[in-house]
Amino acid sequence: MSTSSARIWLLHAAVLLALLLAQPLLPEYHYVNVARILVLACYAVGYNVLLGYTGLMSLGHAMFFALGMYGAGLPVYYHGVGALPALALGVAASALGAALFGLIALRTRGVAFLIVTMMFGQAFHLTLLHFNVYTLGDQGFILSETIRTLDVAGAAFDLADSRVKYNAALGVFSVCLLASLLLVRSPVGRVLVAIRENEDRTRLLGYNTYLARLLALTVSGTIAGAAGATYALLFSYVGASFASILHSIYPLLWTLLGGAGTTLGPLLGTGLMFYLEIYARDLTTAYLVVVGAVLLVLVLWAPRGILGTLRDRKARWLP
Amino acid sequence: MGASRGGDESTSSSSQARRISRRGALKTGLAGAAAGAGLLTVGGIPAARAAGSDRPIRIGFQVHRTGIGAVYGRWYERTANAAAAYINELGGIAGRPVELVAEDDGTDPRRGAEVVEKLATREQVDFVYGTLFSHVVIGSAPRAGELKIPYFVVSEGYHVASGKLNRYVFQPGITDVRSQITAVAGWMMGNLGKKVAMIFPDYAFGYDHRDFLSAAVEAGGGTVTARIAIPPTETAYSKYFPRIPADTEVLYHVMVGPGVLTFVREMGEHFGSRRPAVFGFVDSLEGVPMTSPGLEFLDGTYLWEAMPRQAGQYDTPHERFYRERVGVGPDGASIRDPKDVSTYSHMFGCWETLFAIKEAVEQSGYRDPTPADRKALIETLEGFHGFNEGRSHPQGPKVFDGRLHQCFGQQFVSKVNAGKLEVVHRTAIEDSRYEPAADYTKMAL
Amino acid sequence: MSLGPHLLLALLEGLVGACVLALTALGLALVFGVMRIVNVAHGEFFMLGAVIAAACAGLVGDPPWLAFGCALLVAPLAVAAVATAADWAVLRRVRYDPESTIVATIGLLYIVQQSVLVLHGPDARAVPAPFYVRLDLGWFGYNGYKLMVAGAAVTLLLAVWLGLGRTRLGLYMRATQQDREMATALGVPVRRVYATVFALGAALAAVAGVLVVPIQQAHYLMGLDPLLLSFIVVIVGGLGSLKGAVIAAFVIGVSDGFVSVLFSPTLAKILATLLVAMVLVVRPRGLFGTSEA
Amino acid sequence: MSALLEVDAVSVRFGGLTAVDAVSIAVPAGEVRAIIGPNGAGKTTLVGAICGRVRADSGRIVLGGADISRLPAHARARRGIVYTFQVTSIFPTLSVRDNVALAAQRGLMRGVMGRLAVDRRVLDARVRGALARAGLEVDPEQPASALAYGHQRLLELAMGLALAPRVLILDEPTQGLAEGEIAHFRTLVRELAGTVSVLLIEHNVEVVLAVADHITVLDQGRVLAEGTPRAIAHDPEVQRAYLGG
Repeated sequence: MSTSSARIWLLHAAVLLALLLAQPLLPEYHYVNVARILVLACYAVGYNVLLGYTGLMSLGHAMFFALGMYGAGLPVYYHGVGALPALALGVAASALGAALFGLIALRTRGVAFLIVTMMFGQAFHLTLLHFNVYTLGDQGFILSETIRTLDVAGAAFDLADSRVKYNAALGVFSVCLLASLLLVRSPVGRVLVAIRENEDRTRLLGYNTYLARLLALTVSGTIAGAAGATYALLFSYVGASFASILHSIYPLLWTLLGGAGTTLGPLLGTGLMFYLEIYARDLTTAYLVVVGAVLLVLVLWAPRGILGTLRDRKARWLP
Repeated sequence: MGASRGGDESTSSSSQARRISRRGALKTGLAGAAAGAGLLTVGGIPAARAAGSDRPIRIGFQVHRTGIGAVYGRWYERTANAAAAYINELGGIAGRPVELVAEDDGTDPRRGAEVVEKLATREQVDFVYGTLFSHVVIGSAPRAGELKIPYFVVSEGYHVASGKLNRYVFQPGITDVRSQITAVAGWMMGNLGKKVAMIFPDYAFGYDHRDFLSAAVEAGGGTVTARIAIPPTETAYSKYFPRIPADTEVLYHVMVGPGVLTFVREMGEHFGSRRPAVFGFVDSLEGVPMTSPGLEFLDGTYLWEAMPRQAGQYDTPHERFYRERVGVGPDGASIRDPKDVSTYSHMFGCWETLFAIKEAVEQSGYRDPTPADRKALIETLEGFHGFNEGRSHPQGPKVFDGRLHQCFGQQFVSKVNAGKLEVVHRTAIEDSRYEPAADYTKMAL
Repeated sequence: MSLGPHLLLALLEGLVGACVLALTALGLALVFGVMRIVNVAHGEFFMLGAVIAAACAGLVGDPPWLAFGCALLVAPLAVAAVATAADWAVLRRVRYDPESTIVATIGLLYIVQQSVLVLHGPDARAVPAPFYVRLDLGWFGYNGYKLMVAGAAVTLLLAVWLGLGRTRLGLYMRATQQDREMATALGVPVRRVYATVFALGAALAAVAGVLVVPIQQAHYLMGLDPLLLSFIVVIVGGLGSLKGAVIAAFVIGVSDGFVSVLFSPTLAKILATLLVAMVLVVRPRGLFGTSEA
Repeated sequence: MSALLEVDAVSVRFGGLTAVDAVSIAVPAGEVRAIIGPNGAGKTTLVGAICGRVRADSGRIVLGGADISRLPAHARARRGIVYTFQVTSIFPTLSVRDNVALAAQRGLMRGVMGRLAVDRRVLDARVRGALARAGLEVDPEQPASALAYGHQRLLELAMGLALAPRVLILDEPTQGLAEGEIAHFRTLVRELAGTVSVLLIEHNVEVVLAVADHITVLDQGRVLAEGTPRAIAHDPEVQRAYLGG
């Protein structure tokens, strides 16, 4: 293992360890906030696999988040499935959805891909509303009356407990982050980056770029779905607003802010934006202006985001 | 429901703690901080814990300042502030001043839950209150239950009474959609006709109307001639009107969101004078001036109102007092800006809910956000049977069903006459009752 | 209502809907056609037009036609100014890179939308039409102003079409559209053409907003749906083809009129959205788009 | 003689223009075949059709006896047809090492695990080998965009070599190279000859005459002449059409 490789794994281990050990230091409010951030950061990590490493911008990722959310939530709501099987079902639903969607949508690229994702996302949102009888539509539904514990290896943890939320969120986040790290540092990951840089050239190196992009989209959608399923289980709510276009724009914002194409960027971006919005809300009613302003600042002065800029200037070894 | 007709402050009738608490509250109100000691005996709270606890009662206020609910949210906020100011004039809650801690939820369920989190854990409020839109209520309720913080919603959704939420969620200040429909359906069929066509938004709120009205119509021997669901993104409505069969006697409509005016106007354009009787929910026109261009078509149609927008239509001293305190003029618009029309039919819920909280706190002897105090508060509130009409409950008397955590009240049917809403019928509370489907009191705390 | 009038209404609504659609999408189609960028803030420019019309109605009051006239004058100028500022401050600096532009215009969307929330408030405001006639067609009535909107849409479409064909700016635009580098070489002031086209697209959106607001109402969140619909029109019509966009608007508008009347409208909207996405998948240049050589 | 690569009556049309008109050539294994012709003769289009960048409208392309006409570009690359670009087409933001590794790992990725991890030592050895053969002596960790133009061309060549080609298509490889680099390149091509078939598009006549075993002359999309360097150099028709005679 080369030194830079060791340094990379150490850095990620350190970040995860810090999150694990920080628990006693976090006041209750921030404790649960960080748990929320970790779940939403998973969503951004998934988004980043597609945007940051494969160069495909999507405006329909809320569809995958919602697939995971409903894939986990509906079986709990209707059949009382346990938390872990529900998580697995949610992940499976989003993986299947992303793969099927990719088969169709990846025939396009660039701006056309972006619009196709947006259209499918919108159609999916409307579908959730329309089949209200089953999905409970815009009102959504609550899981805490059906499922109260997380059963792992015979032990039952109370899902209402902040510590369970935090550690479960951290667990899912660790898996997603390390999976994304493993992927982007693998030979396949290198191919994805090559596609981002120059797809035509990559094809002539003997790579089936369609399949590679399909893989990236599937992994990306699956991680987003894992985030959705985890959100449903930990925060007990499933609703169609998570499939709206605004919810597709968020991971784009988080990823760009933290640094697209850096493994830790999504976490940084999600956390910063989460707190930025909270504090902006204390200052102005129109706190979404902050979202707009951050997007403009990023595009104009920091297109590579925080960690991307740091990597360019100081630490080229950052993955 | 108690028989007393309180002038300034009404009280609920059931609790034994009532007299003590009132005396305590008055005393504190008169004597200020020094009288804090007078409360020490209330509800058997140990004296040691109460030391220095003249801190304000902090009530977290989850409000739709942005997003699709913002029109309601603005008036909810004004009403809540007016109610809090009045409560403080009266000496506060159990002698302690009330402080509202408002936070925008963006009319978004995800943010709603985060706001509950912030209010409960960072702001350390005693209760959370105020939400209207049902998806925000449903998104926020689980977290409130987990944090074991009493959560008072002002939503008119049926979700509280349906038993879907948890024991910490109450709706003591506004009636739910199901009871509203149940109450007015009888009048509608008796006076306008029994062949009813319905137009409603194609999402959950509309489905409540579709299901409960259909049931009520069929129970009353009528028929539903058409159920027309309008997509949430629609901006033009004329094309839907041909679906209304010619033999329809009553057209029942309910819409929410910014498209409602267009809807009503196009309905008028389409039918002209050859229209069936029209009965709608005022939700379609909350915050909208009745003098808006195109609304003249509504002349002669009927609307459900929970609280009559037009002054003098439900002429009680309490209503007049309330109207003045929230700053609403005779036509339902803000006194300061006649174009700024209130959400009069819903926002009284914020006022009444705060008073319900006041009464529950005072009668339960609640002091601090501890499990024991919260338990006492919840059990006390569940023991309430209703609220008397008065300044604290200006919309009218309420029956409270502790099993459902839901109140029931009178409803109004108004006729549009030259741009004014004139009340033609007032329902009795009994008209709005339905078979309860839940019992929260059996749930664990 | 019997079938005949039923179909008449569907046709009428469909045609008017199509005109409104074409009007709304016109600016987006122009901007995409010439500049090859997707302006996500297009819907907000439309909303700004409508809100300015509401503000004019509030300030001028009666008679409605005067307020309407003011709005028709003020809204396009004001919105074009906003667009020019955005072009100067942002788009030019990211060199009209397609993806940066999308991110930037999403940012612009929020800034415009939230500013309107602060300045105008959250209410939906009705704006009186400059004139009001209810046409009684026997079986049902119809708003005469809607027909005027349709007429105005056709007029504007013709004006833009003529402008593209007959004026020097139009020539510049067509040259830029076909080959930006060649146009630069031939002395076309490409940068100025871009700024002008972006402002013009915004102004057209604003005019659409003013014209449409009397049959809808001004609200700060009203921009999203027209944006999505405009996307649909521009895509199906063919990216960059004005003629295609007009045809698409009519096909979509008229079919929506019929489909909504005959089937479940929400389901119809879902299927239409998916269909449009499939058009883009199968023919990435849209139905009438010309391929780039 | 059984050729490794057979191009059989391949035509490519762009709209009304026929860029390649029923061209047939056969390249034996290990031969260096130069393709020359004036600008617009269809050289790049022809090799584009061979490697799959351009779709042939008719004709067949056969590699080692197997018809590959219908295969997509990446599948042809996997079978050993490797194209190096006329206009340098490297991955500018990736390091020199990663550029070459992208090519070198291709043959190592077998199965799911092979796609997630390859033997690092084998990969490193291949990368170093390709860089050395191409004669690119620079810090492999620097971004490719930092290389001088000539070095970028050598990187392109190293990527081609790292793919272990059976047919290596070199499109204007010496353009922009310095004298010393051209000399190295000539040596390299002669080293490759015998094991790899090389299709060389080149304007530098000196290089062509020095390294090619066989030359095919294209003009207006057709084969004008074919033969040994000596024969071609003396072909009067070629001189008239191409060498400016």
